[in-house]
Amino acid sequence: MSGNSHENHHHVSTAGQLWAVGTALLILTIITVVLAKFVTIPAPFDIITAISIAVVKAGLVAAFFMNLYWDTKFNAMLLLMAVAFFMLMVLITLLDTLYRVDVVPSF
Amino acid sequence: MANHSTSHPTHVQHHFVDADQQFDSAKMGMWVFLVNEILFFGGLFCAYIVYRSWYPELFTEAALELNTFWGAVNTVVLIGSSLTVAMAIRSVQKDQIKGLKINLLITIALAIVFMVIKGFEYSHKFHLGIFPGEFYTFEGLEHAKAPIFFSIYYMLTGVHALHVLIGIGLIYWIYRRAVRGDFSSEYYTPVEITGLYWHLVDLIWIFLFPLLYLIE
Amino acid sequence: MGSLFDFMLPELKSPMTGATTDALMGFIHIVSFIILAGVTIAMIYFAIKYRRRSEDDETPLITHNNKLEITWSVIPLLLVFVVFGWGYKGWLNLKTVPDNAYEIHVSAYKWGWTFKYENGAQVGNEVHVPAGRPIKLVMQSQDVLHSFFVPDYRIKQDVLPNRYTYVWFQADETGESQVFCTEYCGTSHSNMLAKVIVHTENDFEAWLEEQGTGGGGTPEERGEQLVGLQGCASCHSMDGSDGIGPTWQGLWGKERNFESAASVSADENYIRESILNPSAKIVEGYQNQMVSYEGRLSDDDISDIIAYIKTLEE
Amino acid sequence: MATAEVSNTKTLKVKRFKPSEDPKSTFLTEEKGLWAWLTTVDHKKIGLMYLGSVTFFFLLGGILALLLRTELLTPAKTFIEADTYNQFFTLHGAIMVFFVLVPSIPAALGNFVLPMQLGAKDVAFPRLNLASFYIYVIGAIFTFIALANNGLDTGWTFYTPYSTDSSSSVIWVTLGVFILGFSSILTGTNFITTIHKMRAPGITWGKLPLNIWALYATSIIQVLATPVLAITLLLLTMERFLGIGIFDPAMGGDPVLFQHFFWFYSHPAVYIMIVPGFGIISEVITTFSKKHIFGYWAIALSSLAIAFIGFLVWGHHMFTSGQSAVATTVFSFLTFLVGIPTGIKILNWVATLYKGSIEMKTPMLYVFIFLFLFSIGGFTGIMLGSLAADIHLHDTYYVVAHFHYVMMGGTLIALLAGLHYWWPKMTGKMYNEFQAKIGAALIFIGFNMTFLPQFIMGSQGMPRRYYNYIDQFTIFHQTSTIGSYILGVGFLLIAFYLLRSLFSGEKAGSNPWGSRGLEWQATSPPDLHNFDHTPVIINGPYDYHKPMEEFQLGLADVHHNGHEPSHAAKAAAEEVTN
Repeated sequence: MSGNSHENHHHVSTAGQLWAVGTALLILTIITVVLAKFVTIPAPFDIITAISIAVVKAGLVAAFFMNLYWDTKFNAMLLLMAVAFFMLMVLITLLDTLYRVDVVPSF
Repeated sequence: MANHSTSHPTHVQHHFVDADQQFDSAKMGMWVFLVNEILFFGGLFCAYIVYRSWYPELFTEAALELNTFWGAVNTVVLIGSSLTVAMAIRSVQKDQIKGLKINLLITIALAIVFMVIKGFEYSHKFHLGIFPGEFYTFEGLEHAKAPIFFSIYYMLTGVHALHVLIGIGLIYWIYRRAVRGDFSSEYYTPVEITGLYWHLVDLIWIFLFPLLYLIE
Repeated sequence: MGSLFDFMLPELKSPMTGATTDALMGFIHIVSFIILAGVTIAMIYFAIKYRRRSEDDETPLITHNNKLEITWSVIPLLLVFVVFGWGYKGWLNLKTVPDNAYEIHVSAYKWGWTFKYENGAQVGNEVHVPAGRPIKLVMQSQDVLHSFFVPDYRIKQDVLPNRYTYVWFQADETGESQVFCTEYCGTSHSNMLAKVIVHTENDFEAWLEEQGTGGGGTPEERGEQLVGLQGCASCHSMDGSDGIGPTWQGLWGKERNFESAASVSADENYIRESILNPSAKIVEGYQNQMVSYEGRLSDDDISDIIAYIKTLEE
Repeated sequence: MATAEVSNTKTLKVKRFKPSEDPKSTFLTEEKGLWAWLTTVDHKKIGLMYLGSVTFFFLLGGILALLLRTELLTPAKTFIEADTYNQFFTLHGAIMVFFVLVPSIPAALGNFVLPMQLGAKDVAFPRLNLASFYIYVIGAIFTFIALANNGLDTGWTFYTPYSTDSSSSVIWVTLGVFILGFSSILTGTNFITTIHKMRAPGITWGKLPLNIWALYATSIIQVLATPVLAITLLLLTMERFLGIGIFDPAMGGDPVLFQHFFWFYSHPAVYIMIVPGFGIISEVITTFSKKHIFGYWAIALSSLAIAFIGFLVWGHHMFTSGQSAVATTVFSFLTFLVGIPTGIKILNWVATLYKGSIEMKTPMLYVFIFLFLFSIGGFTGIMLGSLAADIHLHDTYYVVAHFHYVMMGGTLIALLAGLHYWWPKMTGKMYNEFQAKIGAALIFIGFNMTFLPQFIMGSQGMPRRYYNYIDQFTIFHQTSTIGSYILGVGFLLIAFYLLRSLFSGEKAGSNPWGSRGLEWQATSPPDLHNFDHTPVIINGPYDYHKPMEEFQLGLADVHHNGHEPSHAAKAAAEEVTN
């Protein structure tokens, strides 16, 4: 088994691929800084843009630097599971913290 | 079980069938560990999100005290180090041990640059009296909850910096083993999983940067 | 069956808040009991009927039965939906304070309760309420978390230091009910008790009137009253016995030794400091436990308490 | 006997390996000596070291429990001070949760059994396994430092702001538990990888023993939840060091947020404790009924369902805490959903008994006790999940009784079932069956006498964590205390006959219960590398209708190694009967 499956397990990225990803990350960083500092985006969308760019960057790192794109899908699933459970934690906690109505004393 | 090691390369532990099984197991184990790391930071991010949703104006004001330029430089530095780690793995996969060593050294150097910049940022804040929690003495911010913002800032960046330090140690260890000639295209599991760890450190920073430095 | 489960609950004295709870608890107890009995009997019956007769016993191959499994998944699911809806309804009722509720402010501290009325009257560790009228308690803690629990009314609510929480009830009959603190709060957690005392509407008005006028009396009498109200007595004894804090008997004028400060004799300034900034000087052999009474006692109040302490001779 | 063939497979040459009844060398006879034990990477030895440590902590926590119960004999002070009492119940809780229940089944029994049930030589990362044990020891040392130095009086829940103000050694214990968390994480990581990568040829996901499914679900929870505990405790430590103010209202923080963080771990942790117990029950009940499990997939997948839903319900510990009404409603609703897979399991187990060949040996007796006690725990859980009832019952003895029925009546009884079940495998010795049954009876009687009265006084309003109580509860407290003494005697008896069996116990055969489980095809005690061959699996672990020979197959040609787990799903076996 080791002969054939060797190729599947050990993907070797070309230097060009890696440099391309690195450059893309650099450009995205510049874009996000420029958007934040020099362009005024109305309230909720500034965070949304910044986070979306961060997600794209994270996706690039995970897929190509961390090799998930060529790796077994189970490892990618593990990453997604971690993110999903983090979201669950945040969303459910927000169900409390966003909807508290304090009783204001009348005297 | 006397003959259990026949036909086993020396780097394969006795309870594995072959090198592939060992490599896959190690990598999967590392991914499971990264799941841990994500949720570990997840707790801090959760605190961040809750407090930001409570006091959005605090975050806008307080983020002005953080230096976007140096934050951006650090982002670039970490991305660069991620790239060199990826290059290091590529080198060892192609049996280019010299390339492996050089890439590891550049990674360590970039990580140190990151820490130095971080150190300047911290010392500048300490100078202003921006200490975490109850030691906070800075008077430039009106908001009553300002110390909490900086507590979250210090916890997030502090725990991240701790991970960078551990990463420097790990990569140095990999470098020493590379010098000793432990690695080849047949066996480079430690390089691969240390690389995964380092990329995660980078991943976390990719989110920390816009969340802390880029609030307008 | 019903009476067995009634035995488990204290007599219900606030049907408007507790009736649903009691009915729901009865329902869950009965259904649970029936299912538990079924499962237990089935287990024991199988164990006897199908006991091993020889080592070569053959057993049939039964791997699963979809119909059966779906049945016993769906029926409990429906049952728990009923329980959820029922519990939700009762809880909504507990959260929805009637508009005409009479408001009383509650302040919890280690380890006691202070109840403040709208006319300024304050009582410690007893809350007097009129019968037949919804009462809303608006609660805040001075220090750590506490929880206000009246088993007779089936109500409970945590009391937090950084915001107000509330709870309501309506006692229909005159009488007394026990209040417990149910959020662990330290050494005397289990002594952090209070009583709800239910009066008729007229008696309550009269009582409130009397409290509102401040009671009058001499400074010593007012001091003694304050000591009861503010919960001082839950830690400091007046008769020389040991408590969480040092006794007040013979305190006046005595030399005090501290964990980390020079000794002083107990005069007005020392006592005042001990009330407003308790951690400044800790008497030898005691823990730093007390919370500051800053803002809870006026200067006059403190003078009255000092006057009272002067009367406590050995 | 026919050749087993599945399409699309490669055929493995196998032959029968009958386990020796009189093994020459076992893991106990090889690598002897204290140093060899302390540095071993053998999962069986590590499992036994865990078992020893867990037993030690159980003894410690148990003594604390008896002292607490003794103090509660009278309404006022009986023999200890209030502060001592507070420290005792805190330590009882912290020790029992973090040092006993969490590691008990996975790290002790699981470590021993899991690789054997997979036909592997060891877990995937043996050195990490040993590291996890020493991390556990370091965590314990921190806790002992706290004990020697002011103790801890916050309750095991460390609620802020009490824990940020308390003068006791909160930092030592939180750091201790923080460290302990890594032990749990490493065990979970190890198990997940082992289950995925180290299965012997033929063990498909559908042929995994249910114990493995349970440990798998447990490991997932450990990996996902424990890091949040770690960060929570780190924040609490920082709260005390630096006053960071995130949880401390005095600094503008929010104490209810702490409770969210804490229960995000600590509720799933309840399932870390109980789910591996479910695994043991499935193993024992089939062995002693000599019958295929009823609803294999229902039981296997309900473990995963419990693990998942268990993450969504933490707020049911906070119905009275002042969390928002929306959150309370959602949490209550989700809480009921977690009851369903649990109920399915119980009914499936009972159905397994139907038309079985039931032998009431001690492990089976514990299974029956488990089913009864755990059902009570489950039903009272439904009671506590319903909003109106929980408002009345929260933080009373009703809750105390409920979680003891689940944690002790569930986890600990399952642990006892597993311990008695695998004892012959672990030690090669049989315990005295009669004494064991007396022990089980004492446990059952003592347990119910201790905790049934607590349901009654709880619903009458007796709050938990009370040093003094009002007179009307005296009779319940006294009954409960006497019950706890009986329980104590029961545990002493168990310790006595188990230890005695080590020296004078009858020699156990390789498969004294006639189980079809793979771990029983090793010798008792097993070889240092578990099996002398590579096992090949063609039947499910509960196929009692198939002859024993079919469960004793191994690779014929590759004598030493040669598991091929990535091809395991495709393995079929050609049988060479002897």
